[in-house]
Order: sequence, then C-alpha cells, then structure tokens
Amino acid sequence: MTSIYQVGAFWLISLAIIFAAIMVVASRQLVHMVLWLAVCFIAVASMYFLLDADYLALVQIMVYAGAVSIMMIFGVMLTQRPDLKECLLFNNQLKLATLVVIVVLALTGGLTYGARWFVSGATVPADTIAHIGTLLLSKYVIPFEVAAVLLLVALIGAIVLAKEVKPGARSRD
Amino acid sequence: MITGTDLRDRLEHDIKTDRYVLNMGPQHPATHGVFRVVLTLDGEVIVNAEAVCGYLHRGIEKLAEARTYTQVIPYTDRMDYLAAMLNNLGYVQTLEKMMGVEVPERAEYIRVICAELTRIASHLISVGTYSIEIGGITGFFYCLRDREKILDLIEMISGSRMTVSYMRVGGVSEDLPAEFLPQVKKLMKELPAAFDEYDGLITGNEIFQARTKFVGVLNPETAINYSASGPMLRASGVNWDLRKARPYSVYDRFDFEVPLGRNGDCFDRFRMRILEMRQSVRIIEQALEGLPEGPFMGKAPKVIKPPVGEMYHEIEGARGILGYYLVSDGSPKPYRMHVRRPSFINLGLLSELCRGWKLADVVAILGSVDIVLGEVDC
Amino acid sequence: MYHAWLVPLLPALSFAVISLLTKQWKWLSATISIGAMVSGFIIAAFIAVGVLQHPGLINHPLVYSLRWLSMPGFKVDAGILLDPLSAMMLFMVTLVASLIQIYSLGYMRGEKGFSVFFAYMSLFGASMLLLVAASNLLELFVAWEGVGVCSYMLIGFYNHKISAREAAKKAFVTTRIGDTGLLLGLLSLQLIFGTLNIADLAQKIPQFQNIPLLITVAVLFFLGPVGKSGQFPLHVWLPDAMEGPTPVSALIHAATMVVAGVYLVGRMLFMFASVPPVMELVAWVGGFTAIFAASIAITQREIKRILAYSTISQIGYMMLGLGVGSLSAGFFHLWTHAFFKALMFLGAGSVLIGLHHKADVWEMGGLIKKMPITAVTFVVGGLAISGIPPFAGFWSKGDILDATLASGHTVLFVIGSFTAFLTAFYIWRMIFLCFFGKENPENHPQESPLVMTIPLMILALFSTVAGLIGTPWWDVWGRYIHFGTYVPPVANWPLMIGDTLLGALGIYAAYLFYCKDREKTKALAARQWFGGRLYDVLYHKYYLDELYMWFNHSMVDGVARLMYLFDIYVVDGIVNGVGAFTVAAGEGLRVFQTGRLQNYALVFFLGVLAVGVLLAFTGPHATLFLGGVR
Amino acid sequence: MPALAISPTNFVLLASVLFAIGLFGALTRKNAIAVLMCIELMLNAVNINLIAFSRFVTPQLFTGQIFAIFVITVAAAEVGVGLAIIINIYRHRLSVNLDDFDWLKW
Amino acid sequence: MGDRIFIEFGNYLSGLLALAGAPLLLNQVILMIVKIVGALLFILLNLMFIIWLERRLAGWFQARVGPNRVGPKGLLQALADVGKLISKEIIIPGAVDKVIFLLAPVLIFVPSLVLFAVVPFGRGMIPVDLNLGIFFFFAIGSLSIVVFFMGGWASANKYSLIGSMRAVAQMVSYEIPMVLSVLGVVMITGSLKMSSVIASQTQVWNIFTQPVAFLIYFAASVAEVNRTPFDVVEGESEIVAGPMTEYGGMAFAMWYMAEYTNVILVSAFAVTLFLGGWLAPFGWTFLPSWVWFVLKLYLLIFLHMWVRWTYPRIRVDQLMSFGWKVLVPLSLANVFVTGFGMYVFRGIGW
Amino acid sequence: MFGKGLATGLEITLKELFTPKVTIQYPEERAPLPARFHGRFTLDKEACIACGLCQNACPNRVINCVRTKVDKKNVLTGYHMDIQYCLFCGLCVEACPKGALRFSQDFEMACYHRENVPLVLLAEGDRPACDVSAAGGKEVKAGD
Amino acid sequence: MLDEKVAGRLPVLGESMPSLEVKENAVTVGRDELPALLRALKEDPELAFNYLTNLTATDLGDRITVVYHLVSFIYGYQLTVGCDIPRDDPRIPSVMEIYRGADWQERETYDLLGVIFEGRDLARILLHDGFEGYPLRKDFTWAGGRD
Repeated sequence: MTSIYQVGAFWLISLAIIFAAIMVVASRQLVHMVLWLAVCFIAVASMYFLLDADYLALVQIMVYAGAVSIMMIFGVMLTQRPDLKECLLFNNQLKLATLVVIVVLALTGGLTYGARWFVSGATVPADTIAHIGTLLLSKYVIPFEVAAVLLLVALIGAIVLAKEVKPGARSRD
Repeated sequence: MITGTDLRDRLEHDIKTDRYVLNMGPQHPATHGVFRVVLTLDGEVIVNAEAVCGYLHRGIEKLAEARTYTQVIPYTDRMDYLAAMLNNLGYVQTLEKMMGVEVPERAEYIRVICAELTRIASHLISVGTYSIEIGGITGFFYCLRDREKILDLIEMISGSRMTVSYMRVGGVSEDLPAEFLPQVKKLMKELPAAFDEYDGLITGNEIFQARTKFVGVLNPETAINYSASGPMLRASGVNWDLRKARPYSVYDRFDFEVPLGRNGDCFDRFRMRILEMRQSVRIIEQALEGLPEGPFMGKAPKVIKPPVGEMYHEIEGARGILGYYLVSDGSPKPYRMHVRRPSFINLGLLSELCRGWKLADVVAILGSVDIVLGEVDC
Repeated sequence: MYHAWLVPLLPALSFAVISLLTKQWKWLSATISIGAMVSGFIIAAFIAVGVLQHPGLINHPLVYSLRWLSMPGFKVDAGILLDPLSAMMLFMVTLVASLIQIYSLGYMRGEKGFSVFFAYMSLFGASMLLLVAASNLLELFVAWEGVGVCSYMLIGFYNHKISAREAAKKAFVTTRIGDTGLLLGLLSLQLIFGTLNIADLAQKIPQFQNIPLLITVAVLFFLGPVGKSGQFPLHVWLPDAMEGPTPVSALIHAATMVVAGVYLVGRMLFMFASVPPVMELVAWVGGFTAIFAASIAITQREIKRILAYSTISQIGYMMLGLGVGSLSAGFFHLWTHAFFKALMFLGAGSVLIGLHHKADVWEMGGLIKKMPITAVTFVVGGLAISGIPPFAGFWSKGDILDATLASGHTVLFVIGSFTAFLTAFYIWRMIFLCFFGKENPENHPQESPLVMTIPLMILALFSTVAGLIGTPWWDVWGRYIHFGTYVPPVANWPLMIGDTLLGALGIYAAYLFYCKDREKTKALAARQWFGGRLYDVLYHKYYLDELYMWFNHSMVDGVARLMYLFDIYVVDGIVNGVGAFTVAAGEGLRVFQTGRLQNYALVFFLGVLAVGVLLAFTGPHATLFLGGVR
Repeated sequence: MPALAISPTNFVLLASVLFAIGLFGALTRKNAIAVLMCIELMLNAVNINLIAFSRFVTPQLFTGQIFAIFVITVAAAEVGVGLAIIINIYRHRLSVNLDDFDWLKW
Repeated sequence: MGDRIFIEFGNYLSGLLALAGAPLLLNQVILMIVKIVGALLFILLNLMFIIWLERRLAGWFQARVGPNRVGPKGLLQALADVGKLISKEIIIPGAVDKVIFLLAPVLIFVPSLVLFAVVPFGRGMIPVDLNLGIFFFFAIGSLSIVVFFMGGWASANKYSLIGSMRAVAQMVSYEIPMVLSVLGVVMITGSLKMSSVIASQTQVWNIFTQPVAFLIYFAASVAEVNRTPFDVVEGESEIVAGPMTEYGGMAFAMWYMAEYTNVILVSAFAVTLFLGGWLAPFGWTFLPSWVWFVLKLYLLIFLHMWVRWTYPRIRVDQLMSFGWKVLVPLSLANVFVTGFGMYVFRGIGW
Repeated sequence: MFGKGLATGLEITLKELFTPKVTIQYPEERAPLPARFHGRFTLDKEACIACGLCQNACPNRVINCVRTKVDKKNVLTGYHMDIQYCLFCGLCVEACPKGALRFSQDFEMACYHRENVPLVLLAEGDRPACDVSAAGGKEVKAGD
Repeated sequence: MLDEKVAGRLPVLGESMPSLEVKENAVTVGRDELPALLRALKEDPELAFNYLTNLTATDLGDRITVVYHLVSFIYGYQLTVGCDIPRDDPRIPSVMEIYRGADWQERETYDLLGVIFEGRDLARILLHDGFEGYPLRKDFTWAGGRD
C-alpha cells in the first residue's frame, strides 16, 4: 500500500475511528454513545474497504451499524431513566484502568516496533464473496454450522431472558 | 378473539417498561376538534385514558336563558353542527309537546325528509373521517363528495348548508322548493351505489377489518349501564332506536329496519352507520312517496310562551338519543334548558373502551364513538 | 433402478406436505400419504424386476451415492445400495405399508389427529425405506433413529392415555439401550476401518485379523438389533407397544421396526460371519427368544398381546436362521412373516373395531358368523404361521429348521421344532377362542368396511403364495438371496412331514382345549390345573418386567444408600474439615471479592498483562520487544 | 515514499489504540450498556487486525476474513444476549449501573 | 440510436479532456463528477415529478383534480412547495438535541444517494457495477434506520420518539423478508452483480420466475419507505407525523423528499431485480434502454401510489406480526422452492 | 377471503381514477346557488318602515338599526350589522313584515381589515340629511 | 303522564320510603332515599328501569331540583325522578354505582350548577379547573364579552 491515496485514506480513517471511539467512551448521553459507535463502525467498515475486504465491509455495515447499533438503541430506550444523567460517568477505578491501558499500549507498541512482517505481495482476488462462500461451506463448514447454532441459541436465549415470566403462569404438565 | 380484558392481563406480564403520559390533543389530527385525551402508556399499550373536554364550551344552555324560545333555534344548530336539522327537530318538538301545538302533515313529512337527509350527511362524515383515522384517506373524499350533494339539497331548502335553523314551532320555516323533489329522488337513486363503493373500499378491506374487528369491544350490558346510545348502543346488539321504540313525528308510517351489531366492536359501530344510511334512504323514499299537500306551518302563536312546567323529550339523533329538557316559568324565555347530548355521554365510555389497547386503537375507538365536539362541549 | 432414491423420498415429502400444509384437510392428507406409499411401491416393484435381471447382485451390490460430509479423515457418502436384499425389503415394506395405510383409512376414521397419523405413518415408512436402502451405516443409523422416533410417536399416538405414553417411553428407552451399543459399534467401525460405507466394509472386514476386537464390535453391534427387534432381554417394550393404533402395531411388527434389526444383522452378516462366536450368540439369542416368547404367548388373554409375543418369537426364528448362517432362510421367513403377521394384526384390528375395542379373547367367540372375511383371512394367517403346507410359513420355517439342523445345532433344532408346535398351539388357541365356539351374547360384531377387508384379502393371498417362490423345487429366492456361494436346496422330506405334523398337532391340541371343550378348560384354568404356578409365571411373562423394576428399585437404591452412608460419614467429614479451613481462609480473602464485574475484569487484565510483560521480556519471542535491543 | 507506506504495523497500532480505548471504557464506564458498547469496540479492534493480516500476509487464503466473520457473529449474539440480561436485571433492580450489580444472587 | 446517448456523451467528454491534455486521473475524476451530477439531476427531476404525480394521482383517485395551478398542469407544484418551505423558518424547540436534530434530515439523504451508485439506469449506464451490488443495497440501506431514530429521538417529543421507535422496529423487521425475497433472484442469477442480474433476465424476467418474491419484495419495500398501508411511522392520525413532528420548513422538506427518493430507489431495484431492468420487453428495442428503465420505474411508482391511496393503515403490532409471521416464512419457503425448482430444472437440463 | 377486499379496493380506486372529477375550479367556475341562499343582507331602504322587528328577532344582537322619529313616524337613518356575530339564521328576514330585509347571493364577505367587517346597509348620512335634520328629530337607539 | 303500570308499581316499591311522592308525571324523592329508589327501580323485574337517559338539575331560586330521566329498555316505560335539595347545601348522593352513565352527567351538573354528588370524585368537566362560580345558577353574572 504505497499509493498516496491509500496512505491518506488510512490516516483519515484511522483518525475517524479513534476520534469516534474516544467519543463513545467519553459521551455522557447514552444515545450519543450509540451514534458515535455507529460512526466508528462505519469508519471501520471503510477501513475494510481499504483492505480489499469489500464483503466484510458490507457485513460490518449491515451487522454492526445496521443491527448492533439498533439493538443498543433498544437497550438504551428500554432502560433509560431520567436520573441517569445526574450520576457519575466513570467508576472509581479510573486510575488503575488508565495504568492498564497504558501498559497495553506500551506492550503492543513495543512488540510491534520490533516485529518484522512477512508481507505477501499477492493481491486479493476480485470476487471475494465467491471464495468466502466456497470456503465457508467446505473447509469451515463446521464452524459455520456452529455459528448458526450459536445465533439460534442466542436468539432463543435473548427472548427467554427478556420475556418476563408470568408470576401466576401455569406450568405445563 | 382478543378482548380488552385479555390485553389487560397481558400487559401486566409483558416487558415492563416505565409508563409515560402522552397528551393526545387538544391539537391532534384525530380528535375531531379541540379535545384532549391524556393517555398513560406502557410502550404502546394504553394503561389509562382520560378524556378532557370543554375546549369548545360556549354555554349554550346559559345563552338560551337570555333568548326567546324562537331565538334559541339557531343555537341548537351549533351543537351538533353536522346534524343541525335533527337538533332543530328535537327542540321544536319539545316545545310543541309542551304547548300542545298541532303540526300539519306536510310539515311532518318535510321534517322527516330533512332529518334523514341530515342523518345521512352526518353519517357520511363519520364514515369518511373514520376511514381517514384508520389511514385510508381516499374513502373520506368519496364520502364528502356524496355529502356535498346532500348539503346542496339542504341549502336549497333552508338557504344554509349546515346551520340550517329550518324548523319552527308548529312546522318549518318555508315550504320545499319546486326543484327539490326531482333532485332528491335522483340522489336517492345514486346513494346506494355510493354506499356499495364505501363497502368495497373501506368495509371490505381486510386491513380495515383487522384494525377494527374485535377492537374496543363494548358488550350490551356495559353499553346500557354507561347510557350509550345511537349506533354505539345498537352495535352492541341492543335494539333501541327511538324511531321504532317510541315513534315520534310520523316515523311509525314508514317501513324500515333497525340494524344491529353483533360484537359491539369498532367495526360494528362503523358498519352500523353505513347500514343506517341505507335505511334512511328507504325512509326518505317512502316519505317522498307519501308527501301530502297542505300547509307547512301549523297554528302556532306568534310569541311562544309555554305553560309553566317542565318537559323532557327525546328523539333519535344521528349520534344517539338527543334529549331536550325545558323548564318554563311562563315567560317568553326558557327558564332552564338542558340538552342531553349523545356525543357527550357516549364519550364517557372512551376511557373504558381504550384501556388495554394500542395507541393506534385509541384513534380507531375514538372515531367509532363518533363525537362532535360542538355537541360534547355544548 | 436409478430412481430408487425416490422410494424413501416420496413418503418423506408426503410427511412434510401433510404436516406443513394439508393438516386441515383429512382426506387430502390421507390421499397424499397413500399416494406416496403406493407410488413408492410401484417404483419398488420396478426395482425388484430390475434386480431380478442381475443374479450376481447379492455379492456385488449397486451403489448410487453422493458425498454427504467431507472432513479431513472423515468422509461420508449418502446414497442407496441396491441388491436383492434391499430390493426385496423395499418391495415388501412399500407393499405392506401401502396396504396398512389403506386399511387405516377405515380403522382411523373419525379419530382425532387423522392427518397427523398419516404424516407419522409416512415418516415411519420413509425412515424404514431409507434404512433399507442406505448405502452407508451412518445413513442407516439416522434412519434407524428415525424409525425409533416414529415408533415413539405412533405408539404414543393416543397420548391422552397414560398407558400409551408410558409404552411409548418404554419403547424408546429400551431400544435406546440397544442403540447405544449400535452407535458404539458404528464408531468403532469408523475408527478401525475409516469408512462406514457398507460396500467398503464388506470388502475390508473379512480380511480383518484382530478377532477379539471384531468380536467386541460385533457384540456391540448386535445390541442394536436386540433392542430394535425385541430380542431377549430387551423385548419388554414390544408387547406394551400394542398401545398404539392397530395399524401401527401391524406396521411395527410386520414390515418395519422389528425387522430392522433382522435386516441389519443380515446386511452386516459378512461381519458376524467372520466371528463365529458372535454367530453362536445370535443363534442362541434367537432360539431362546423364540421359545421364550412362544411360551408366554400361550397364556396371554389380549388378542394383540398374543400376536406381539408371536412376533417376538418369529423374530427369534429369523435371528436363529441368520445365526446359523443362512441369510436366505432368515430373510425368507422375514418375507413371509411380513405378510401373515400384517394380515393377522390387521385382522385383529378389524376384530377390535367390530367389538368396539374389547380385546380379551376369552370374551369373544363365534365371530366367524358375523365377520366372515376377517375370520377366513385370519385363519389363512393362522395356517401360514403354523407351518401348514402350502401356506407361506411352512416353507420359510422349514428352511430355518433345515438350516439349523444342517449346521449341526441339534439343541437349537429341537427348541425350534418345539416352538413351532407352541406357535401353532397359541395361534389356534386365539383363533378358536375368537372366531369359533359359542357367540358371546354381549358382543354385537359387524364386518368391517371394504377399505379394511380388501387389504386383508390381498395379504391373505400373499400369505398363501409368498412361500412358493422358495420351495426346494423352484428356489427363486435362494438364487438371489444367499450368503456366500449358492447351494441349491434339497427337499428334506422327513423334516417337512415332521413340521407339518407338529403344526397340525398344535392345532389339534388347541382345538381340544379351546374349541371342543371351552368351558372345561375355563374350569380347569380356574382350578389352576394348567400347571398352576407355571401358568402364573407364563402369564406374568416370567416376571421380567417386575425383575427390571425390582432391579431399578432395590439394586440401584441399595447402591445409592451405600453411597449415601459413605457420603455422610466419610466425604462430609473431609468436606466439613476442609470447609472449616475454607471459612477461615475466606474470612481473610473476602476483601478481594467486591462483587463488581469491572473490578474483576481489571484484575483479570492485570494478570494477562503481567503474563504479557513477562513473556515480552523473557519469552521465546523476547527479542521482538522493542527490537530486542533495549 | 516507502517510509510512509502502510504496513501491518500501522494496522496493529491502530487496532491496539482502538482496543485500549475500548478496554478503558469497559473498565471504567458505570453504565452496563456503555460497557457493552466498549466491548464491541474491542472486538472491532480485533477484526481490524484479522483483516489486515489477511490482506498483507495471506491475501489468497481468506482465513482472516472468515475468522472475522465468526467474530462478528459472536459479537452479534453477545450483544443480543447481553442486552437481554441487562434488561432483565434492569427490570428487577431498576438500574443499569454496574456498581449496583454486586450481589451474588437475586 | 438514443440508447448510447449518455455513454457517447461521456466518451465525448473524456475525449475532449484527453485532447485538452488532462491527465488520466483528472479525467476520471471529472467523469465521475459528471456521473454524480447526472445521477443527482435524475433524482431531483424525478423527485419533482413524483411529488407532483403523487398529489395529482391522489387527487384523481379521490375524485378531485389535484394541483393544477403552478405551471402547465401544475407540473411546477413541487417547486412552489419547496419555495414555500425554504422560506419558512426551521423551528428548533427548546428541548431538542440541536446537532442531531439538524443533522438527521441531512443524513437521511446519504444512504439513498450512495445507493444510486449501483442503480443500472440503462445499457452500460451503471455508475459503479459492484461485485456485491445487491448486498451493497441492503447493507447501506440499513443505515437509514439509525437516521430515523436520530431525528425522532432528538426532537424530544413523545410522538416523535414513538414514531422513531416504530420506524426502527419496522425497518429492521422488514429488511429480513426483503433480503430473503431477493435471495431467490440471487440464486437464479448466481451473482450479486447488478449487471449479471439484468443479463440473466434476457430470456424471462424474474417476476415470472419469482412472483412470490416480487410480492414480498414489494410489500417489504412499501414498509421500508414507510408508506401506506405500512406507514405506522408517520401514522398521521395517531402520532401526528412521527419523527417529523417537530420539523418545519426545509428540514421537513428533506424528510419529505427522502421518502420519495427512497420510493424511486426501491422501485429502481425492483425494476432491476424483477422487471428485467433496462431490457426491452418483447424485443421492442425501438426505445432506448434507459427509457424502458424509466418507464418500468414509473410503473412501479404508480403501483406504490395506487396502493397508498387505496389502503388504510395497518396497526403496528399487526404490522410486526405480518412481517414476521407471514412475510418471513413465505420468503423462506420461496427460497426453498426456488432451490428445489432449480435442482429439478437443472436435472431436466434447462 | 384474504386479498379479495384488497383487490376490490384497488379496483374501486382505479375506476375513480378515470371517472370525471367533482372539483369546481372556484374563482373561474361557481356552483349554482339556490334561491334561498343565505348570503349578504340587502335592505330595501324604501320599503323599510323601521319597525325594529328584525332587531328584536335577532338572537345574537347583531342588528342595530338607527331610527329617527319624524312626524311620529319612525324613519330609518342607519342600519348596521355586526356581521361577524351573525348566525345567518334568517330570523330577521323572516321577521320583516315588509320584505325589506333580504338575503343576497353574495357570499364573499371576507375582507382584509377588521373595520370593514361590520355590514353597513344604511350609513348615517346616506339618506338625504334634510329628511332627518330638517325634521329636527333626534336619534333614537333601538332598545333604549 | 306516568304509565299505569308504573304508577301502580311505584307505591309498592316506595313502601319504605316516606319521602316518595308520586305526582302526575313524575316522582319526587328525598335525597337520602334517592339511591335506594333508583336501585329498586332498576332491579325491579316488573319495571326494570335499566337506562339512565338524562341527568340534570335546575336552580329554582330557593332550591335546586336534580332530575333523573329513566327508561326501561325492556318495557319501554319512562320515568322522571326529581329530587329537591337546598341551595345552600347542594349535596346529593351519587348514583354512579347504579348507572355508570351518570358519571359525566353528574360532573357536568356539578360543573355548571354546583351540585355536589357525594361518594365519587368530582372534577370540573366543561369549564377549566380554575373557574369560579357555577354559571347555570341564577345568581351567576358573567363579566366581560358579549353574553
């Protein structure tokens, strides 16, 4: 990736991602958080475009920006109380958490600094979806099925959890 | 079949969220005027609905005490402004009953024709606005188109389209104009086809039915206990139409049926009106057939001074039982006038009907009650 | 031939269509179901004709398959395997199932869940057909379990009855014991041979040298058929399975479920044959079951229960035949048995309908006058099962006994012969009690409608002639279905005459006891003349159910009690000691348990980071960190 | 301009910064839903890495992309169940403050 | 002859630029801008026309005349409307979240405009022929949900909030049957590329092979653009105007136009997916391909309007159960039937 | 059942699409008004006998007629109607014994300024001043 | 004009109600016995006055008369029940328990005439909550605007 456009795009998108992420963490309003989160997701999706993962980028937009944000919105709307605005934003482990974060950054930064990558010169094939589809249904079929089952279980689990149990409900014999 | 009670049970157990209060009105597209419903909502489910009226209160009962009996007639127009003829009729009949005035045959027939025309016009508005409230705008225009024809006729008789002030004690203010009869006959031929069109566009529509069937169910016991009247009462299956039950004027001479509903839901209340319009057409056709010649005004004194006493008289208005209660102290002005306004009393049921239904159903239920704010607030 | 896959698919589709779409419309559902089965039968008939064109198929079956699962080291094909065995089974299953379904039209009329019943029947048929046609053991296992599930649903069809629910559960759980063995056997085969394709296994197993291992596998394998085919000691579910509607019983007993075990043994005979001790086991289990069940059947009172034990006994015969190494004989009996047993079950159903579900044979009598078709067809079935020539049973049973004797199992031969006598006795006991003798005035029987009797007549026809294709003089059967090389049969006259005599003797004995002097027998029974305790033992099925219950209650409970004592005194002692220590330690450590999620997460991450930092400086990739220089 | 060229290093650093931000939020935000969102950020950081390595190291194999798909799947499931749990807790406790969730049983 | 008029124009422009010595990149950028401007012009012109058409058709359906005063036959009515709305104040109530409130009506256009990039307007006239065109449509399309929520939530009005929550729930639910219905087309085509979808319809249009899918797509798309009978989001008789309640002036006009943009968009996709895109029916190629596209587009838009002015509004819970209990199973069944049918037909050798 | 009603609805609207429209293009076209139309009032000044019956009949006290006594005979010198309060009930027209007060067909009574709203059928001074002042009469307000 | 049947039946029902007076075309009763009378009228199988069609009151200067108009849907009878209450103590028991339809009518009567119906919540219905006075009383004067 040496084209000036790609380099420029990378830095632009990186800035957008990090700015949006910081706004997510720092926003006081939960709805603002969700909206920044959506911005962040979309920026990440454009990063995927930059990385020639067009299918993944669209999946990112559809699943994260389209579905996860919406679920978050529902969560926020279902649990919002008027007194939320007054309470403190952060808990009392701010300092320790800062330390952890700094160490994480230092560690990864240090490791990356010393790393040498084996960069392949090959390009990503044009029809990514055909390759991914084929792989998903052949080599990765079992994880694929497991993921499907996971989603189903999550779906049912979420319904069961979120649905209030009737206090006087008759249990089936 | 889901009833409100089921929904009420259900709402106790579904996802519990914070309840919140929603003011529907006084400025709202579906409240038919300045009228407010304070809704307590759980999600979109109504926990409580409190009707707040009085935004249009003009004190007509008080005004009447300062007017002569004749001068009150124009004010009655302005209560249920969609069915002014019926309001006039109720008022003058009460006075006639009080004073024992004889009304000539022709006048009675003219009154019946006017009253039924007004009933159709009023029901057309009800049907049309109901269509709008359920979301289908087109039906409203068809209803208005046909109502215009009726209003043209009424204008021809009385000079006004809505606030007619046409009836007088002892008869009507003017005889029917010559060009009226052929036109009304033509219209009576056309109307059934128009009703069929509404049935096709509105009544028969599955979405409409899904929105209204088994929604806001009113059982006959509740309806009677809450003093509901008119199409609302009959939709619940209670056969009480004053034109049949206690015929006034010359209604006993006509052959017509009282349509009755089965479920007492919004759909029935809506359908009641279309069916009643069809019956009204029948009545008008018979009245035109039998319209006698003769004077249009009976022997009534110039200055109306009813004897001391009180009188309560009811007629079947477009929205239900329209009653006038007059107290006379022998002077030319009424000592006390009270009007039993069907919209007002029917509206008292709103809170009961709405509870447990969805926000969108409030509109459906309110529309099916069919109120006129001028009448509610009087 | 190439479209054999349609045979299982059609009923499966019919199941899907009925349960998803046409549940509301009863007769449409039934028509779809029957249509699917009948068209399956037509295809199966063509297949059978096709198979007959190729005599060598039994040793080199045709396999049409697709890749089903493909994983490294594990490839499974799904497909169909066609040889005379499976072709015969397809033909037989579709025929019997079609007839039973048609019969059900009458039998199930007015029942609740009419459509559902047909849907289940379809699925049952589909599973069985897939089982029969499977080219792969995994596929076969899937169908095997499908059969199990369907039988569960059908036995429990009257799920408002507690007994039906219990019976369904019992059937499911009992066969499950066997299936566990089968599954283990299957997995071992996959582990050992790396394939589950039957054709491949047939090549590989006979060459396999590790006999003890193979014995284990084969025994495990055999557990499945024991459970499914109701062999001793896992036969207990079968009689209870009579709780289902009669057509279901007929289907289970004649065509599908129970013969699945036999079919599996037959299909895998190349494996069993390579381990003679297991063959012995098969033969003995079969033989023992045969006489064991027959002896119980003598005393039973309910018409369907008698038939149930008869089935167990007959399946035992088939196992015996297979166990002594004669694929041909075992399957010939399966073939004939399917017809006459289906016939008898349907006949019993007809009787039940006529008598409004009064099942006790002692309360019947003289039905032949009121239900002539049912009675006549039933008698044909009785003659067939008793081994009276020229009815079907004679030939097949004769073959088995012949094979047993030929292979030198004299004891088993004696057992088999005696069983033949018992069979004739108890079947004719039933027939005499039901159809002959005095009429019971309380009964008002009526002949069943045509839709029920026509299947009976067709089955009666088959019961009569089905055996004729395997006579020593015209042995079509053996030429196509045999194990190893084909040996043309020789007519063993003494045996044939002996068989016939035994059967006739049984019938005569039954006549003596139950037709001629029925009242006397009743009196005798009342005085417990008939062996007294022996009668009780037999009537209570050797108290096996009670034994199992007792085992459950006393043994398991007893062990549990021991465990409990151990638990209370030994384990608790230790635990309490530890607990006291833990409490003390916990008192000290509880400060760290804040209950706050993020607190834990923080600590958790600190730990991860500690490890990370440690690795970064000292681990194998320590040079990576900041280039390893600083 | 090879010095400016984008290499996996840039992506790893970007991802670690994103991860750190998410981690910070997850450790410190009081609101449970906010924590859930921060966890999503962390998962996204991981995905960036996966795809970047897939692009740079094995562009023809798609292993990284497929792995990312599974991560996304798991994330979606996690959000669904997580929100359901939070809503359920909220219903009982009328709070989504994680500091209030310090009891061990209802 | 007219078929290639736009392409020729592009080539001509490109040639002109090359002649003027513009570098290739600049050339491409300029061409891209021209394409964008072209698409925008297309949208705007059609918007104007559709707004007029909707009001006019509504009038005709309702035995009225409709707008006929501004311009010939009232054609410039939309201009007059916009002029009026521009001159009106955008009222910002006190409690609103200002930034988001003002951002939402602008952002609502973004997904729709982005999506026009993959609409095949005519033979060779697709701005960007993505490999994942159809998937792109759904992925980007799902973004507008968030914008609806933004507008409704920021208004700090209960009607708006109810409306926006309804919008979110409805659009999420109806996206699923929409995607599933298109799956049938994708299966037949074997590609997600718009051009291949059209190319695969040269023999027979997908509406004939996938009639159920078309109906599902149509129903779901009506719901996606929040029009009657699925306009519970606006539901003027219940929740006044839903998310748009607090908007006035040009801000409202943006919402209003976005709705019509979306109508054009979903109809354009329906044309592409089911009606053979720009392909001429019966080989009537005497009209240019883009004319056919526009004709079919307007056929579908007319259908949208016809339905809108005929049906009442469905209730919100009925809407959800219709989506989940009717459309989703139906579309799933359609996928299965399609798969089975393809298997059978391939087996026959089609 | 399902779908039939929907199809019928579509059929009806499609039919209406092609039927003639009922709209009247107002300023250019006008609907015919009936003879009895209650429009703007007209007063036949000559016929009016200034009896004041109309004023008494009015329920809303809209009419103010200014009378002047000339030779023991009332002469109308002014006739004002606070038309914004008028109910257009027609009681005044009915009360007029001479048929002087009439309705006209003019219904376009909207105006831009509030002061133009009251209807002046006879302004003071319209009548020849001599008629009134010469008689030396004094203005009498009705209702006094 | 009372129906004969009603007129005949009324004294039977009113045996225990000394304040009951059967007049030419109406019935009057004391306020303490009003609910009992209405309940008896509603529940009596021979009369079955199940429908309260109208409820209003008149300020008669010295007293306020509250009037109930009842209808029997089953037999078609009508009945007017009047109840005089003193003007300075305008209390009367609410009949909402017997006829729910009285709910809004009682509120209206309270609103306009100041009759206090006991045993229920009363709130103004047509006038706004801060309104002073009861406009339908004869001594009410309206200040401001055209009347």
